Amino acid sequence: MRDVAIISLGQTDHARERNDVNDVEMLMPVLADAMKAANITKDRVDFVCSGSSDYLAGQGFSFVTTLDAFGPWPPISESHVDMDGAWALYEAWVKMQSGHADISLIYAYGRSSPGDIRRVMSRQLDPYYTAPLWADPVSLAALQARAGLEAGSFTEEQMAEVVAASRRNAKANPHAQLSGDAEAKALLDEDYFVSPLHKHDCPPITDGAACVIIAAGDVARELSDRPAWIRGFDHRIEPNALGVRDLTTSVSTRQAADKAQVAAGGVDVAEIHAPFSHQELILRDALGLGDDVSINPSGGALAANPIMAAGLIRLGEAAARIGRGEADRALGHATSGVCLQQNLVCVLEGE
Amino acid sequence: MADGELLTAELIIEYPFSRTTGPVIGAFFTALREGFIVGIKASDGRVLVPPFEYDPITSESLTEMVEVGDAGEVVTWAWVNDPLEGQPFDRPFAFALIKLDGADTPMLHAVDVADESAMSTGMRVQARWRAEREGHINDIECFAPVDGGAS
Amino acid sequence: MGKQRVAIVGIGQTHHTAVRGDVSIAGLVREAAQRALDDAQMSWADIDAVVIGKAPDFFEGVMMPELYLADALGAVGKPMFRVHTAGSVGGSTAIVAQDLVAAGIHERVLTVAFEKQSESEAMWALSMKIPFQPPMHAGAGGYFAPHIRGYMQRSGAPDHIGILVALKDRQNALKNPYAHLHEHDITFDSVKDSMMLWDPIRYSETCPSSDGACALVITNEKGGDAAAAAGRPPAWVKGTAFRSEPTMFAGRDQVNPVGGTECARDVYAQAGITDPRKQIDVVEMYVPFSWFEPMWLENLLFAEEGQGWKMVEDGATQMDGDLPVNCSGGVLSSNPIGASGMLRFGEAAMQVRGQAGEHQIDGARTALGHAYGGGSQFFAMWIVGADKPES
Amino acid sequence: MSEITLPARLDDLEMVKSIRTPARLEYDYMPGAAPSRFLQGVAQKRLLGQRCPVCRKVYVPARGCCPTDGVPTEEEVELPHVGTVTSFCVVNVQFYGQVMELPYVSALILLDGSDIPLMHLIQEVDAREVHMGQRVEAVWVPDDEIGPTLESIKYFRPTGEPDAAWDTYKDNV
Repeated sequence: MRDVAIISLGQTDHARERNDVNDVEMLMPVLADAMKAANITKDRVDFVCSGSSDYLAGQGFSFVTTLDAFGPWPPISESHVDMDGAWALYEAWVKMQSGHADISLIYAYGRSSPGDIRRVMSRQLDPYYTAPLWADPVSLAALQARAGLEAGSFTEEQMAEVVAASRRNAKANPHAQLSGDAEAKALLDEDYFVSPLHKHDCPPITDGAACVIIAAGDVARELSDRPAWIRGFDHRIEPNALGVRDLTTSVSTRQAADKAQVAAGGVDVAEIHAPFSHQELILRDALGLGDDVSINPSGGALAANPIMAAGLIRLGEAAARIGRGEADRALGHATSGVCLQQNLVCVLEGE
Repeated sequence: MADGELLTAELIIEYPFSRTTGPVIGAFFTALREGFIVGIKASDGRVLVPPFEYDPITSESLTEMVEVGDAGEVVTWAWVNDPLEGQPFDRPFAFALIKLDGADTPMLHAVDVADESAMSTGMRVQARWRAEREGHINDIECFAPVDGGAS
Repeated sequence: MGKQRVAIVGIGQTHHTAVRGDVSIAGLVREAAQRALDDAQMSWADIDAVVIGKAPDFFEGVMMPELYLADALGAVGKPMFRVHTAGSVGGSTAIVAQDLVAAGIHERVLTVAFEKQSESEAMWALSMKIPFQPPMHAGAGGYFAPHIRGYMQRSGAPDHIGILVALKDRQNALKNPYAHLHEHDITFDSVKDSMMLWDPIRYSETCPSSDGACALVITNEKGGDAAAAAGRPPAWVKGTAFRSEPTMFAGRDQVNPVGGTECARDVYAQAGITDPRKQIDVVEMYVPFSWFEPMWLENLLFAEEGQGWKMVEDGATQMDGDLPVNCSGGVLSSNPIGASGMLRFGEAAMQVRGQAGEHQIDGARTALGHAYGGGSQFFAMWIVGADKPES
Repeated sequence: MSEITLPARLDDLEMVKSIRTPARLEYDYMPGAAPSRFLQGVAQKRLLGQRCPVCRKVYVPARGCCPTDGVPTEEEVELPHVGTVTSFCVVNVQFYGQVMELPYVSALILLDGSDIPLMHLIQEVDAREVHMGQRVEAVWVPDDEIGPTLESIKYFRPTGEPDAAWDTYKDNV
């Protein structure tokens, strides 16, 4: 494979609601930050790929006008996925493998504040059997959590520990929405939200955006002191219906991790896209991560969850640890769909 | 403006979507209209309820539909204290995966009990049918505990 | 590593119609996918990855429907990817799928694009009321009519050009069993006398709203060679390109957008084409309103600016002309929006494979598949050929 | 398609072929900083554009971003309420949710001093007489109905001035 590396990350200061800006206004400074960090101007970008969802925006073709944030003139080579930006990064990486581009810019954005996000996300379910019940992602994650708890896969104490660690880690992340010194024990005393989940087991409602720049070979070396080389990259999907899946594990994550060769060399840091606390426990297990791995030093999706960008941010954050010399081998993970239906794993290395 | 006042407005996206079902999903809804439940045999012989058109493992087209019971066992559940608009109840209820008698995979629906303490994994529940049925997942109003409670 | 050669060895599509009342959404996409697999003589297990495309999720009211379609498309346990680039999406999706093979990541990729517009109504989905704006948007026709008027003004094209294109495409559709519209009684006068929906666009110069899907099986050189050896000639990919530009900007040429021409130049260069009109045998072009045929003939460098309508008038784009355009009947005869771009790409491949049946152009060796989307701002194109590319 | 075998109880029944799944979602639409500023101007019967610091083009309504340069447009430019029809469409088609009476004319109107046409209605003239290059002016709703929305302009109507020369608007066709 051609050597391709993540060389920079830009992101918003994630917030509960960003009604002070439209999507273009929200994206412009994020793209500018990422390009500045990579020491490039837009004319050096060969390919642009973005991720967003019309359903979050409440408008068809919402991505069409947000492309203006890049200033696509003269015309550019560009594509868009209705998926988390981590998959946009995958598409750009593929494009670079076939030699079409040396520098790609990937961005993603999402707002959860404009609609009732649980009702909006219920439109993701199969349209015949479950969407008409308006089953929502929190309720379905709660079904998953109970299945795991009752199977003995994890405990409520471990779930609270995940939340406490996220809040603690997020104190060092200036972009995080939720951070602080939460005691797991105190968290367990809080009321249930959708039992067996507490509110803190669920992701915050976030408006935000992110941008990642990747570059190939010597171009990456020119632009970055320590590029985070993509050494393994894969994604897999499971059946849609919850009833035919084992909710207590993540088969597709395991498959992607195998293909991305996570085990061959271990990792120092893992940024895991787990919107719900118990999902981090399921994913750690599926990724085969031991206790010595630093998990979600950014705070993860529990600290800020701009839907459609949260996975891309995990890859960017994992790369940033390598860039800063804090890790030599890092893992970025992204998920999509209800109860971890689809998962992506990216292994990054410094040299 | 000088004070930089930001505007917001309500945006409503509403449509009476009409979905054609094809024969498998159509058979399931036909059965619901008649007050019973059908599933479909997967490639490995398991009975999938609700019935899927394609095998979740091999992706082969599935064709053999079979009747299953309208009572079964709660496999896992979530207690919804504060229901959202459109959900089966506007008072607290449980969403549950329910494995019906004769089925090998569970289906999602609501369970109606007075409070969370009445819910437990493994409890037996039975479909509560609506009087007026049209061939829709809501023809089953919900599931309710079978008299005598746990299996 | 170098770029790998890529071949199309399986093509499938549904019968397109206003309401496919006999199938679910999954049943619709499955039908096209199964036909593509059958054409490729492959089974679900042979496929390494699935790439799916469609236009806005609001059409069917399902957010990210690929998640629900994973089972139907045999994607379980495999990579599945969803593309959305507005109207060009069917073309973009095919390009993303071919990139996976060109990059050597997968050997056999299934790509599918669809729209089941009958679950809602395209005019509704394309004209949602936006706060703070007067409610005057009237779907794609209302958006593109001013561009067409601009073309007529700039080129001096006579009014009947649009009618000729509509008549040609609808008559071609009579040779395509999958086409949505089969208007046996269509005449020049019936098009001319049809209602002016969005003046200057008449009803019969407008695409229908269709349920439909298209699928392609894309393989590497080994797969292409194997198909050829088995007597099923593949279509070889000779070039692919995307271009995008902003929807609106000061001085933007919306009639002859720069992005379209740059995309064409890029794809021609990859395929070694220096004289497109001479070297390309047949074109499947995205023409949702008849006037876009002369506009794109110019944009794609088949004609000088302002001269495209003369090719239409001279019959050059008829099936017996020197540059047949939309022998399948095109978007004007079938428009499952998300699939329409892939149908153009697939029909181009069918021509060079010699499998287009009654609408086959004899001896077609090189074909262009073209798609556009948004406000004439997103372009996706590929050139396919009967001969294996040299590099 | 494969033949489905059904349990006996489904024999001879009229099969369900479609279901209704109505959906309604409510969103807070947030136009953002620059559009809010523009719309607040409209509420005062002012048309405020923004100039790009790089290409110097004037955009109205401003979205806060120059689409070709990808930078914020911040310099405010007040524009007159007259302009030129660069192109138009006569709409004659019904669809779900539509409220306009047919036929109506929607047009791209290049306000004097602006570099981009905005879309609005043309009225007080027979649809057959609307043409490219026509000079038009905004007709506002009564003062007590004016608010921060482009609907505060009821429509544009011909001014009666001679048509604009092709060269003055050809770059916007």
